[in-house]
Parts: sequence; C-alpha cells; structure tokens
Amino acid sequence: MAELKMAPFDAANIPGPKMGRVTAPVVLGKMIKRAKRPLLICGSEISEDGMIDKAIEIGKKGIPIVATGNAINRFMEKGYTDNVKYFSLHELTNCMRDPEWKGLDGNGNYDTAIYLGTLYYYASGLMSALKNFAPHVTVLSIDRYYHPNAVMTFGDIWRKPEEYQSMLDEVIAQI
Amino acid sequence: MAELKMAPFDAANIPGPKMGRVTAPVVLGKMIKRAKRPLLICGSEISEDGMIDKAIEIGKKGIPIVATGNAINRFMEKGYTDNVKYFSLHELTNCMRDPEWKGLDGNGNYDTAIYLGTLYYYASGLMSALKNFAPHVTVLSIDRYYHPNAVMTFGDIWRKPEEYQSMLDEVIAQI
Amino acid sequence: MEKIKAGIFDIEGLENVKIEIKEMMGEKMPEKEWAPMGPTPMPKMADLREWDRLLLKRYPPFYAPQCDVCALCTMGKCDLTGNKKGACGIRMDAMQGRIVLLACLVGCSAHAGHGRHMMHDIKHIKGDLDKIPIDFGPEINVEAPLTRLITGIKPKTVADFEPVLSYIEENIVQLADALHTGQEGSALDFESKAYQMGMLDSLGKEVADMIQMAAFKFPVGPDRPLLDMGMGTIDTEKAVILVIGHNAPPATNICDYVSDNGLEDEIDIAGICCTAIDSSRYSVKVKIAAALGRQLRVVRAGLADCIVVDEQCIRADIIEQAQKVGTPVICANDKKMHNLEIRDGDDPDEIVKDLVSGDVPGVVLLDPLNVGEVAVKLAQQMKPIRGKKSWILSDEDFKKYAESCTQCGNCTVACPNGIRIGDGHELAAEGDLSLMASHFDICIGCGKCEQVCPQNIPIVDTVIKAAYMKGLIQNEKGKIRQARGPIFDTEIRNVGAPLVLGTIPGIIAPVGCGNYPNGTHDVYLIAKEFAERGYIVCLTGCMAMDTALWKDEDGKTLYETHPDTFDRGGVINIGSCVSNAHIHDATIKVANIFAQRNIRGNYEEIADYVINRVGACGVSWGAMSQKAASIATGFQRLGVPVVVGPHGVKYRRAFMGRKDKKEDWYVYDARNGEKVYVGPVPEHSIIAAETIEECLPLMAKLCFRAADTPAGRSIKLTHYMDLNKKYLGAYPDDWTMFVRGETDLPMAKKGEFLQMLESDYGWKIDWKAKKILEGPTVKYDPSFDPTNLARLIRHKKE
Amino acid sequence: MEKIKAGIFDIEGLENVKIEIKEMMGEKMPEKEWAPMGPTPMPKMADLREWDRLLLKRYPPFYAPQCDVCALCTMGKCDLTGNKKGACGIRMDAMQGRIVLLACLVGCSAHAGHGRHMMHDIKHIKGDLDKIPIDFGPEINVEAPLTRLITGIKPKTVADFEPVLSYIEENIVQLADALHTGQEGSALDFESKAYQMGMLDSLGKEVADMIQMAAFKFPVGPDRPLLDMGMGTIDTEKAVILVIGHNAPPATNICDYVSDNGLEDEIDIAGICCTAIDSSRYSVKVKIAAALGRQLRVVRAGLADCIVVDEQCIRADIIEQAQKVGTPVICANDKKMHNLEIRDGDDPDEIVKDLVSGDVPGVVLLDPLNVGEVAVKLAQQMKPIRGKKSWILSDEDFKKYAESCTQCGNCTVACPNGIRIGDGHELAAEGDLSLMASHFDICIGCGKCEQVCPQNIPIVDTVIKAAYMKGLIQNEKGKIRQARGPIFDTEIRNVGAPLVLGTIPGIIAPVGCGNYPNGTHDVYLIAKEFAERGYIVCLTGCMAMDTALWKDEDGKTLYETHPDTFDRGGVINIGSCVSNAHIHDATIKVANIFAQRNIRGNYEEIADYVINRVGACGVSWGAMSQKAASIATGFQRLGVPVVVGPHGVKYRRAFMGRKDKKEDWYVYDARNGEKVYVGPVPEHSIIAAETIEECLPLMAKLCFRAADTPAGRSIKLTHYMDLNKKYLGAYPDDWTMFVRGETDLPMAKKGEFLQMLESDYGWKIDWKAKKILEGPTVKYDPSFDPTNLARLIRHKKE
Ligand code: SF4
Ligand code: SF4
Ligand code: SF4
Ligand code: SF4
Ligand code: SF4
Ligand code: SF4
Ligand code: SF4
Ligand code: SF4
Repeated sequence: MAELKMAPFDAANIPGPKMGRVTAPVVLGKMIKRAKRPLLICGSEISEDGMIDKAIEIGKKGIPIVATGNAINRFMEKGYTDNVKYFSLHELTNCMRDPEWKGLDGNGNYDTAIYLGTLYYYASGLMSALKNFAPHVTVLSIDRYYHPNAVMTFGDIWRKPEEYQSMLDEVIAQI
Repeated sequence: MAELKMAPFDAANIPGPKMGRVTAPVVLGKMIKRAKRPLLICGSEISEDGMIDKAIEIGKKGIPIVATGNAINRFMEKGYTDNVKYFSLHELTNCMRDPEWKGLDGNGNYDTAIYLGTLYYYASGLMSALKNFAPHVTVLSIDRYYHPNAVMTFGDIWRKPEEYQSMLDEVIAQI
Repeated sequence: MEKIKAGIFDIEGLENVKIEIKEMMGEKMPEKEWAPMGPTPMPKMADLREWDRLLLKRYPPFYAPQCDVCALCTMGKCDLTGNKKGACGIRMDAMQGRIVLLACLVGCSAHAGHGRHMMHDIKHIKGDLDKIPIDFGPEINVEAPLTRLITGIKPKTVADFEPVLSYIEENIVQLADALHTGQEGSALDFESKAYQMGMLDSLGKEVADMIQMAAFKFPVGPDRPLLDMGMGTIDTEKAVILVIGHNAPPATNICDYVSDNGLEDEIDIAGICCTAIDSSRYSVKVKIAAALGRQLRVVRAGLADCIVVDEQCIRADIIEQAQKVGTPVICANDKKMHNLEIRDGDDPDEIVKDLVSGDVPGVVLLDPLNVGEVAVKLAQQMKPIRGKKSWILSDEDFKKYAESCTQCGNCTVACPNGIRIGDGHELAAEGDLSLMASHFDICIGCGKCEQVCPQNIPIVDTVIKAAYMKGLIQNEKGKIRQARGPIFDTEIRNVGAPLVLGTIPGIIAPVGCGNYPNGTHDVYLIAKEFAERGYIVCLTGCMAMDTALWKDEDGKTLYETHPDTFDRGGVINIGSCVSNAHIHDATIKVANIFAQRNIRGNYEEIADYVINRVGACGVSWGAMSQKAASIATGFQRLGVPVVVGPHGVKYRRAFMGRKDKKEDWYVYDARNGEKVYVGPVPEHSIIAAETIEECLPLMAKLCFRAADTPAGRSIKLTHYMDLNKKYLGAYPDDWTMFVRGETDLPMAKKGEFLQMLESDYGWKIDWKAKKILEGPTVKYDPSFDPTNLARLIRHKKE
Repeated sequence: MEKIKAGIFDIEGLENVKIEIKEMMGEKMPEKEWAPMGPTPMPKMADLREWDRLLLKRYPPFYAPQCDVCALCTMGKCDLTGNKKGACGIRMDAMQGRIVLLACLVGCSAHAGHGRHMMHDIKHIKGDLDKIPIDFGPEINVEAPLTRLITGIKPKTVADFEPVLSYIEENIVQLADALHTGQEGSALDFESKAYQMGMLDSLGKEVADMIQMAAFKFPVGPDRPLLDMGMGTIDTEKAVILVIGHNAPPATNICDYVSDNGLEDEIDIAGICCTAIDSSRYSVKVKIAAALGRQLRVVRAGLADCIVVDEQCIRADIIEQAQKVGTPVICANDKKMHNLEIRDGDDPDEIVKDLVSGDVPGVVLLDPLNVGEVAVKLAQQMKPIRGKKSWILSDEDFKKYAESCTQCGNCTVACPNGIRIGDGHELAAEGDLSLMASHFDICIGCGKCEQVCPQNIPIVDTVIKAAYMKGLIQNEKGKIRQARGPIFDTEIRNVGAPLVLGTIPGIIAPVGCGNYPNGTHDVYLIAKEFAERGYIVCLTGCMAMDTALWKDEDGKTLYETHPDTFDRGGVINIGSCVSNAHIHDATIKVANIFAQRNIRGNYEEIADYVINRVGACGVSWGAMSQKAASIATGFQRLGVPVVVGPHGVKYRRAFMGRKDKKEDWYVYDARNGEKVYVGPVPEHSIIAAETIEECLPLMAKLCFRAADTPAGRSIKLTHYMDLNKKYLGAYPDDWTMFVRGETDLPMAKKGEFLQMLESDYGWKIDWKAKKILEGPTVKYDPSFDPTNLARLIRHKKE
C-alpha cells in the first residue's frame, strides 16, 4: 500500500522527506569509481551472504576499508589485512562529520562512505548523522537492505542472497 | 533525492510506512464507481481551480456530497443543493470511524470517502484518523495534492490547474 | 494557647529563622474555617478519575495521528499504523493519548515553571513573600478560585502559593512518570491524566498571575485605559527596546530604569506576546508591538535597537535573526540561553561595550535587576549605529528578488499555510504588490519558506517590503485596553441571573496563539460578532492582541467601542496567557457567588455545575503551543468547551460528542435521581473548525446548557440559527434537538419556526395556542436540577 | 537559646502540629556544621553550566536523528533535514538536544515520581517519616553522598528527603518548561539542561532507594545470600503470583500476607524487573523470574496465576497478554490503570470473585495494603482453574504453525533485531528446532512479529515452544546474590589506594535494560571478563539479573564464583535501577573518604575529581528506557563514561571525544595552573559499541584517567592491549597515546612493547636502561594534580 518505492528493512524506519534513492548496481559502482576519497565501511554482518569476499575484492581495487564491530576478525580469518583497519563506526562517523578531519591515513576526510555488511539499525542511525550534518560526505549503501538515510542504496534484497551477490559483482565490475 | 515516489504538499508530512498510492484518474474513477456507499467530501478550497463545477458533476451522477468549512456557500452560489449537505469534517470523521454510524441519510456509514477541495493539512490529519482507526472506510483523494494518508490519491498537481481539471474529467467519465 | 494556622512565621529571638507550618498530624489544617473542606483537596491523578470517565464516555477521544510510528525508546522505531502495537505493547490510540499528555506536560510546566521562576524573582526583588498580601481590593473576596477549588487553600499572601506550586510540581512529575515506556496502556487513562495535567495547568496560571499582580501591583478591574498596539506604534525616533516572551520581571526593571532616569523621551519600550501584555499592566508606557504572528517581522523589519527575551514563544533562532538587522539580544531567563555567556557579575558598561562592538551577539543576564540598565544603555548606543541603515529592502533589491523567483513552489510546500508566494512575486515583478501585501496578514512569519528557496530570496523581507509599500506596517496601529485581570465578585453577582436567563447568551473566550489559518481578521470577527450579540467576550494572549489590529468604519477597535466590563457586550482584555485562569475563575465564581456552591476542594461538583449551567465557550483560533493543549484540556475538565482552528487537528486529539447517540445525553435530576435526556448540550468538548464561517455558529451552539431556561435557550437558539444562516447560508439541520417546547423558540420568529417544525420535521403544532403538541425529544421542567454526579442526588427515587 | 537546625519538629502543647525549619533568612541553614557548605547547594539549571560547557567542549554532542521532521506544535510538521530550521526557528541539532532532554525528563520523572510515590506509601504503611532513621549501620557514615553533594543536606530520617524531592520536582518542571516551542535555540544549552536532568535523576534514585531501604529495612552490605533466578525456578506446583515493575511496596504486602498466613508452601512469588530485585531484598522467598527481555515470555508461557503490576517497564498490553493465558491482573499504581475499576474500598473476596469469574480482566488497587490479600486469594483460586490447561503449544499446533509459515519476512522487518523467524519455522517444520530455540535468547520478547504475520502464527508461542522442547525454559535457573545496596565506607577506604594504584584497574558498572542486540550472553561475558581481571563489577537492574542466566563449566554463576564485596574481582548485585545511585555514590565516596574532599554542595569539584581520577566505566548494553537516557546523562555529568549497545544510537545523542585533537585534552595542574596535555582520558563520555568484541576493549580504555599512576596505567594498559588482542585480533592503533614513559608499560611485556614503540612508532629507546628517550606526547609527573577548574588552582604561575 505504501507509496514508498521501497520499504526499509526495519519497517518503521521512515525518517522523513529525504529518503535514499534505490539505485542500480552499475550506477553505484560508477559513483564509487568516481569518488575522490571513498571509504568502504564493513560491519559486523560482513561474513554473511558472501559479503566478506566481495569486500576484499573491493579492497583489492584500492578502496580503503574500515572494519567495524567485530568485522576485523573476519578479514583476518580470510588473511586479508592490506588496507583494512579497525575503527568504531560511531567514532568514525563522529570524525567524518568534521570536514577538517584528517582521515585514517592522515590525508583528509572522505567524500564517499560505502556501507556493506552493517548492523542495520545502527548503521542507519549513523547514516542519518551524516545525512543531516555532513553535507560533504556522500552516503552510499551496497548492503542487503534498503537504507533510507543513504543517498543511493540497493533495495531490500536480503531474502535473495544469490541475486544480491551478483549485484555486488556488478558494482565491483565498475570500480 | 527522496525515494518517495511523490512528495506531499506539506513537505514534512511523511506519516510512516503506509503512504497513499499515486493513482491514475481512471482507476480512481472506477474505485468510486464500484463503491457501495461513496461520499464526496468538498472542503473550503472547493471554489478554486474549477473544482466546484467538477464536484457538481459528480454530485449529479448520484454521489452524495458533504460540504465542509464554508463550502456549502459555494454550492449555493452555484445554485446546486440537490444532494449536498453541510457538515463539519471533524465531526463527520468522528462519526465515520464508528462502523455503526447511520450516515447522513440514515442508511449507514460510508465505505468510501472521496476528498476534493479540502484544506490540505486539516484533511490530511483527518484522513489519518480514518487510515489508523477506520479500516471499514477507503480513503480516496482527487484533490490537487498528493495525500499520503489516503489509500489512493492524485499526485501533487496544484501548479497545473488545466491538467488537474482534465484529470478530474477522467475520473468523472468513469462514474 | 493561640490557634496556629498554616503559613510562614518568625520565631522570637531567632532573627534569621522562619518556620513554615507545613503539615498537621492526623487531621487537615485547622486553617480558619472559611469553608468546609470538600472531598478532593489537592487531588492526585486517580482522585478525579470518575469525573474524567463521565466526560470521556460522552466525549470519547478522537485521534488524528500526525505520525504513524513511535521512536520514544530504543526498542523502536515501531510502526503503529492501523492501531498496531509497538514493542512495548502500546497501541496507536494509547500512543496518541501519551503524546497529548506529553504536550500538556510541556504546556503545564511552562506555566507552573514560569510561576515558580517569578516567585524566586519576586522574592529577590520585593523581599519577604509573606509580606506581600493577596488582596485585589474590596470588589474581590474570592481571590483565587482555582486555588481554593483545587487545593482547598485560601491564600493570604504570596507565600501561601508556595505549597500550591509544590503540589503542582509534585503532580506534574507523577504524570511525567506515566509517560515512560511500559506504563499506561489505555487511551482513556492517558486522557484522564491529561485532564489532570490540564487542571494543574489552570492552577499554575492562576498562581503565576496572582503573584505578579500582587507583587507588581497590577491594576485590577474594568475601565482600564486604552493603550497603543501594533507595529506602527513603535517610535523609531527613539531608541527601541523590544521585549519578547512571557516573564515580566526583567521588563519591569527596564520600565523602572527608564522612569527612574527620566528617559521616557529617549526610549521606546515595545513588547511581543505575553511579556508585552504583562509589562503594560506594570507601565502603560509599554507598547504592545504585536502577538506571535508578527514576531519575526518586527525583528526583521529592524525596528529594535535591543531585544530582550525571556521565556516561551520566542524564536529559537532569535540571535541569528537579530544579527541580520544588527540588533543585540539580552537573554533574561535560564530556559533560553543560546550558548551565550552569563554576565550577571560584570560591569554593565563592559557588557554594553561588548555588545555594541559586535564582539558578541548577545549575553545572558539572569538577575532581572541587571537587565534594565544594560538594555537601556545598549539601545541608546545602538540607535545611532543601527539608524544609519534602512532595514527594509530597497526598491531595486525588491524588484531583483521578485524577478528572480522561478515560481518553483518550494516555499509553498514548506509554508504551514501553503501560501503561494511564487504568485505574489510574479505579480510583484510586474509592479503589482497587492497579492504580496495580502500575504502579510495570512503569513505567520515562520521563515520556513526562505530557507528552502533555491534563489535565496529573503521572502520574509520581500513580504515586509510589499506590506510596507502598501502602508500596512506603518499603519498597523490600534488601541487595546490595558489588561484587567480578574473579574469582580460584584460583576459575577450581576451577570449570574442574565447568564442563566440568557439575556447574556454566553461567555466567549478567545484565547491563545496566533497560528491562524487565514490571518488576524477572523479573530476580530469572532470578538465582534459575539460582542455585538451581547455575549461577554473575554480575551487573553495573542487573540487579545490581534483583535486590536482591526477597526470599524470610524477607525475604532472593538476595545474602543465596547466596555471592558464583565457584562453584556463587554470586550475584555483579561491579560496574558496566564491570565486566562481568570476565565476559569469566572465560571467557578458563578457557581460560588451566584449559586452559593462551596468550592473548597470540590472540583467535581463545580465542574458538573459549569458543564450543565454556565454557557461558556473558548476559542483558540490559532492554537499553536503546548500551552494551548494544556489550557484547552484544563477547560475541558472544568466543563468549558473549546473550538480550535484547523491547525488544531495537529494536536491529534479532539473530544466530540455524538448527537445521534441519544444514550450519551442523559443526566440525573438531582431532586430525585431520575435519568433525564437533555439533548447534546454542550455537543462537543473540543473540536476544530475548518473556517471562520464554521466556527461562529458552532461556538453559539456550544453555549447551550442542560439547565438553560426557556428564555435563555430561546436567545441562544436565535443566535445559533442566525449565525448559521449568516455564515453557512441556511438554518442548521440539528436545531430541533435544542427545542424543548414552544417557549424555547425565539419570540420574533416563533411563527416561522413553528411552521418549519410542522412542515420539515413533522412535529404536531396547536396553531391556535401556538403550542407544540408533539415532537420534542427533550422535556423541560423549570425546577429540573441537572447533574452528572450520583452523589449529588438529594432524594433517590425508589 | 538552643541552636535550631533544619528538620521537622513537634511543638509542645500542639499535638497535631509539626513544624519544619525551612528557610533561614540571610544565611545558609545553621544545620549542625557537618561540613562547610560548598558553592552550589541545590543548583538550578544555570548553576553548573560552566562545568557542562567544559565537558561539552571536550565531548561535543554527536547527533543521529531517528526522524527528520518535528511535529511538536501546530506550526509543523517541519522538515529539519540537513540541519534546517523549523517554523519556530529551531535547527535539527538543537531539536535533537530537545529530544534528549525530553527523554531524560521522562526518565528522571520516573525515578523521582517513583520515589515520591513510595514516600507516600511509606507514610501510609509505616507512619511518621521522621521516626524512620536513615542509618545503614556502623560501616556507613556517608549515608547519602548524592544528597549531600547536590543539596547540601545530610539526612537523618526519611522525612529529611522531602525537601530533596521538592527540589528535584521544582527543577524537573523548570527543565520541562524549557521544552516548550520557542525556547532554547542552542544544542549545547539543551545538553547542559539534559545534564542537569541527569543529575536530578541520580539524586531521585538515591532518595528512592534510601527511603525504601530505611522503611523496609533492606539488608545492606556484602555477603548476601544467593537467591533463585530464572524462569525455571518458578514452582508451578504452587499458586504463582508474578509481580512486575518498579515499586516494591505492594509486593512487600504480598510477602507479608503470605508469611503472616503461613502460606509459603502454597504460594510462589516471582518477580520481573526491579520489583523483583527490591522485593527480594525484603524477602528472600521472592524469586527473580526474569528481567525485561523475558517479560512477555513469562506471561505467555502461562506461568502466573495472578499478575500484579505497578509502574514502569511493564507491557502496555499486559491485560490483553495476560488474558490470553487466563491470568487476571492487579494494577497497583495510578500511573498504569488500563481503564480498569479502582476497587480499594471493596471487600477483597468480592474483588477476587469478580476476577476469578472472568467478569473483569483486572482491577486497580492503589493502596498497597490492599494488594496482598487479594493477590494471594486470587492466585489460590485461579490455580486449579488455570492448571487444567497447558499454556505451551501442543506438538501438533506447533507443527501446524511452523508449516504454515511462508517465509514472507514480515516478522523479520518488524523485529527490532531483524531475527529471521521464517528460517526458524522452516527448519522447525522439518523437525529441527535448534534455530528456533536459539532465537529465544536473542529475542527481546516484544511481540511485534506476531501481529504482522499474515498467517497469524503466534510467534511468541512458537519460540517458547521450541525453547521449551530444548529445555531452555525449565533449565533457566541460576543463582543471583541478593542485592546489597550501598558500598561501605570501609570498603571505599580499602580500595581507594588500589584503585589509584591500578591494582584494581577500575569499576565496571553494567546497568540497565535488556534490549540487547544479541542476547544475554554478552552481559555475562562483560561481567566475567572484567571480574576475572580484577575490576570491581557493580551491576544493577536487568543486567544484574541477566548476568545470572549463564554458568561456568561447574554450573556456577558469576555470583557464586565471585564475592559481592566492593573489592578486586567483586561481582555485586547492587540492586534495582534506583540502586545504581550507589555506584555514583561509590565514586563520590572515593573523593570524600579516600581523598578527603568536602562534598557538601560541591558538585563541580567532585565531578572534576571523578573524571580525572576514578577509573569507572558504565555499560548499558541493552539500554532501552528513557531512564537509561537520564541515568547515563547523570553519569556523564559526574565524569563517568558509559558504553551502550548498538541500539543506543537510537537515543540520538552521544558524547565522543576526538583523540586526534590535541587541544581538547589539556587540564590544569592545580599546583600552579599550568595547562598540561594528558592525552584522551577518558576518551569518550558516551558511545555505542556495535558488538561485544568492540565493547570490551573500549571499556578497558575508558578506565584510563589523567591521574593514573604509572603502576595503575600499566595495569590498565595491560588489559586494554590484551582485550584488543583477544577480541579484535590485534593491539590497538592508539595505545601509544596512553604511554607516558616506560613505567607505564606492563612489566611482563615491557620488551615487546618497547620494541613496538621503536619499530612501529619510531620512538627512541635506550635499550640498556630500558628507558624511553623520545616519543611520548604525554608527560607524567608524580605530583601532578589534574583539574579542569581554574578556581582550584592553588598558586597561579605568573
Ligand atoms: S515506546 Fe513503545 S512504541 Fe515507542 S518506540 Fe518504544 S517500544 Fe516502540
Ligand atoms: S521558493 Fe523561491 S523561487 Fe521558488 S517559488 Fe518560492 S520564492 Fe519563488
Ligand atoms: S514565513 Fe509566512 S510565507 Fe513563509 S513559510 Fe512561514 S507562513 Fe509561509
Ligand atoms: S497566546 Fe500562545 S503564542 Fe501567544 S504568547 Fe500565549 S502561548 Fe505564546
Ligand atoms: S516545535 Fe518548531 S520544529 Fe517542531 S513543529 Fe513546532 S515549529 Fe516545527
Ligand atoms: S510473518 Fe509469519 S509467515 Fe511471514 S515469515 Fe514470519 S512467521 Fe512466517
Ligand atoms: S518478539 Fe522477538 S522475534 Fe518477535 S519481533 Fe520481538 S524480538 Fe523479534
Ligand atoms: S533496567 Fe531498564 S528495563 Fe530493566 S527494569 Fe530497569 S529501567 Fe526497566
């Protein structure tokens, strides 16, 4: 019945007039490619539905990764530690809202935050912080869920893991 | 940016997960035609954008009309009084939420409420009352505005009065 | 030994000690027995619940949710659409009751908090509170009806209100507790709690007004002088201090400083909202610049050289807005400090220097005694600096802005009233300012439009410019009565009979805020229409002020053409928002003085009296604030119906009766306990009207009461019929429900009405005797004694 | 003449009169000078603002809006997205502060309101409040640290807490006033007000617990007996009374009735939430059935023959849920009456009859003394009736439901934890109950899933069934210590030095609600991990209860393996939610007893002491309620950092520090006023952790303090490094920020760490002396005396 084009994963998570656009993987991939300072944020669900492998593929393309919650353990289990760092997502978001923040590498804040494998409600709240207070950061979600607080996001696809994985592949192909 | 298919006339009027479907005039017309006990609710903006004439056309097709606010004066000015009654919309909505209400004609409650020419925020609030507490009433809007609390509604068309009028004609053609 | 009563005392030989008799063990305070104590002194939230349930049965809550989800705890968000339950088990209906209680909490706390704050200020400024008598002259014996009614206390000095405030505070906190996740599950019990909060609100208002009246010696009673009102009355030749808010003490200090230093010719003090009204009770030199709806425009028109804000109903961005026109701000209240420095200890000249230099946009001064000097010196020094610039847009800038408008509509969808600013700009670009200027009064000056304009048009300024060009701002000058506060006991005695007989058809109370759907003219129309019909019109707050913005053909405002006596046709500026307690008080005094009911700790019986007998109806046409929610809810519990404007649906809850449900309209006859059908009177407890045409007849209808005499009913009916015809083009459908017999029919139209009863409604008429033989569903019996309270039945019929 | 002190007195010859010395003119109360009065007794909202601004500078508020619009007045709704302003001028950031203040208001009111309610109950049950001494035995001289600290009052009897409650209530109302539309415009000032509310909350909790401890003679101190805990301990052979909520008096009446009538063998009393904890302090016969997360499951498993609810954290649909399993409900508090009849005046047997017959689903009994008899008789009579039916789903029904599930996902998107119930049903339909049963602990029992299931599967029941089949419910039996309340002065004296020296690395306080992201095991893990490392673990509320649900290999809970002394490795059930005031108290007592600071009316100095010296860290892993918001905010103002679980972001505000901004981490050296960089200690004031692996090292980090001795720092660093390695696979990035010299390095790993410092961070090491030559940004000086307060500087350097 809803005239939302897409309902959020938490049914009640309707933040307001500005809600993320459901975006094709190719377009999201191009957005990431085009970003000057992208950051891939991998959360505590990263080991589900094959996301960790996709994250590593993205990392291998040179996009730095932040592993939040306990995700760093999953990367270490996979033996991938090249450009992955542990950081608390809450703290990271706090830093990102400051345009002057120096970034994890000291080279400045990020212009694009890409979310993958996060805890839904936790990530959604923190995306909201960026949406409302950090106009200098573009929030993209390639998670399994529709994220209304992202600017562009996948639709809800958590019930179709295979389809989701091929969407991620499409994203990666663009980077 | 919003992934709402349609933004409400009051930009901030995003009620929640259940929001009205933007519906083609033909479909709305058919819904009205199919209704067992329809009621056309004309509000205090009925004399704008030629709505009053369309309302009278609908009335002439046998759909009873309630004129709220000061709309009754507009009907009298037009000399149309056949099946139009004054009633307060607030009071009407209070009655309609009771399935046992006898209706304006004593023949029972209405199954379909159609809104036209209403004061936007006022009507929207009262549609919300029906949406949340009167499952026995289907709320349709053929007003100039997108009404998220209706089940089916026109999109926002207030800036294009001609287009809007021909949409109303399409509705009327179905009744 | 001497009888001890409650109060505060000194102890001999202990100079620095005061004692307060606080509590008597085992019995109620043996205060001099001015009246026997009623059943419910200082009621807690469950104590008046049976009364609430009677009301809620007749006027069950109607909810119009503004939002379908809840996010009040971390188990949410919860989708409650369709009356679903949240994770805590609460349903949508109870959630709406919870939000209503929350609004009432904030409103009630604003009044009580303001009262308490003033109590501290008064002690600081005036010294011992028990030395300040509560004595409003020989015409007022029942000095604090709500206090007597609710708490059982008869205050002698300001200090006696301390336990009243403590009672309010304790019970506000109890009710706030009930808002916690996992408490009340019933909408009806939430509403009973909201009623309690509304009642506490009314009491808090009474305390606040009584103590400021007593401490600052506000004049009381009718025949008050006429004062200047309107933006156009501000004298920009002088240095202008603009006071905004609700807490008068800092403003009184400004008045004192000006008069102590003989600066009347140099300084103009103008006020907005309740601080304006209350400080004009202190000094008639204070001009009432505007009510809420003009606030941003007064600021942005650049009229003030110094702004002093205290609390409530002030723009949250006041600093930013004042900065746009170079006006420094003094924040004189801890509730609103805007991250500015508290400068109470500092040298006034240093403070002024920092502000004049623009180093800081404002300061906080929490001691009201520090405000006068700083404000005056600041305004004096700012005037020459600010005066160099005109703050109204130049013709060129205005044209440039109007032309840059793309009619995108962003402003319109942001605007609470959906104003088509784009159309205004389009015409203005062609040189026609009339549409743009006409927006001036409809606009509530919220500023939402301009922040979403993609062309960065300062819309507030373009509207000001258009209005200015049409002379609307300069000519916004009217006369308002100085506020008079409480109604005299003698007045009550005089109107008691006419009110019951209907020669005065009712008390109309336009109160509250300026969020009108269609400008201030509606407000004027309400007051005018009812005053001319002989109702008593008692106004407070924004509606009292805005009524003075319109004039008749002779250029006179209603305050000039009508007396401010509490009598037929009176148009009374009762006072600020807290003063509307006096309207409650008037209805209570009718019961007390006219009908000789004991009011002490006797809330239920008096509310029962009011709802059955006192034809009063409130209207809050632009109800905006949480205070309006608590005020209205307080009226509801006392049995006074209220109409709100269409924005009022956003409060989410209404209490409407169902005239089609006969079973809802029975009351007891107190003589014998018989259940008697009285018809739907008053039909609603609170309802929103969509337009002024709907509002006026509705208000007349809501003045019907079960105990109306035929004379009274016939006059009320006359106005009801007449207002319907006048504003809605026809007699109402339901008028026969109010006809109990031919004597209820208006004399002048008896024939016409009898004819209608026969032909349209099938009643049987004896045309010779001009009597109704058959038809009415309501019976009238002259000695009928209506009550909703079983315990008031005198001789129970077997 | 005799010196008069504050308090309540009788007057000779006036038996029914009591007087209270309330106010002394011209000077502070000449109460027996137990300590000189500090600068801020009974602070109002502006009085501690400078302290707040210090905190807010280091830990500026971070906002994560849950909703981008506001609908708090009729000018709205307003779209605030992107930090836009509403019609009142408020920006999104200030609006978030406003919502935080609102949450704290509700939380604080719940505690203070509960305290006040109990005060009335205690007076009713026990008589004169001034006859009930505040005396917790010889080990406790500083009986009410928060009361002393905040109000300057040293309570002797329960009556002395009345002015404390009045102070709280007055100031809650002042703060509620500030929520009104058009007040505060600054997020920072809203947060300062929220701090004030949080401080009042801590005080209200202390009052509530002190008065119940005094009135009901709760035992105090360590070595408390072990009590039964868990759903499995309920003895359904007996008639079961389930008490839920926070207000113990009605439950104590049940205990009394049972013991007075020797019904211990017939009646089992089980409790949920704080009423459980508090009534088990009154009678060890009360079993603690569960914390919040199990509430709905205990009810729906049909374990209770009678449910008694009081206030807070109880399902709003308790009547409806209890009806499903035929359990009648007694509502024993006016905050939660569910539209039921108040039956206090009625014959208990009549009430029981009406309930047993099912004529009414429940009743209200507001007098706690009426509850015991009705509850017991009701349970006795209901048992045989209800006992005929099993309330757990039959195998067939369970199978039918599991098979009917279409895996549509509706339940999952409604579930706060996104639990894949569909997958559970799918497996269960195939006979594998393990997944379904595993949901039992993750699920918080909110019931949102089942109301959106298009197949109408009673999901709560299917989860219960699966858990039951796996024995999870029957075997949910553990041991919890009886709550011990306050910490002894002697204990403080003993741990003062070890806390500062670091042999006790910190105080860990798991407090609050059960909205865990991943079940109760996390909670157990926190307590276990820190207790085993020698931290003192003080638990309250749901976390205290849920910790007892898990056992070690020997089948022992942490309460069995650890002592409940306030000492290294202690695992202490402090008590219910109001009892967590004792955790504040412990930190204050460290300042007072160990460091000899005067605490009277001296909030700032003590908070400054705590934030610089007392290595305490709270954790509210399942923070759910508005009380958790106010509790945490109270800890914040006192300088105790808190970690919340991921749901905690829904509170919208966090206070995080920025370790990369060196300028934020300077404090004064009180000896000479020098500004000294101390590093980011404690780095955050409140922060949400995403997972338990993130939480544990973070908490260790938040125990660092500016005044750590090298011994203390090295031990704290050991745990920080070790927990990172253990839970996040590596040493943390930022550890060098906490190393001030080689003496800060853990002995055992000194070599390894020095090596890292050299190779990874480029520090210069003198390998012979094993000394750091160059590197640390923080200097350590053994006589360094850190403070944030300029006024505490003793000799200002020129
Ligand atoms: S208060 Fe109740 S409805 Fe609101 S978010 Fe919390 S659980 Fe959901
Ligand atoms: S938003 Fe600006 S450009 Fe658009 S219609 Fe309004 S005034 Fe014109
Ligand atoms: S300032 Fe006036 S025109 Fe602009 S949005 Fe507000 S009400 Fe509408
Ligand atoms: S009437 Fe309303 S808007 Fe006006 S001052 Fe009073 S509360 Fe504020
Ligand atoms: S309180 Fe302010 S932001 Fe909220 S609805 Fe009212 S005007 Fe808009
Ligand atoms: S909502 Fe019902 S049918 Fe759908 S997945 Fe959940 S349990 Fe199965
Ligand atoms: S009851 Fe359990 S499974 Fe169902 S929605 Fe709530 S938390 Fe999720
Ligand atoms: S810890 Fe939280 S959920 Fe548990 S009883 Fe206390 S406030 Fe309620």
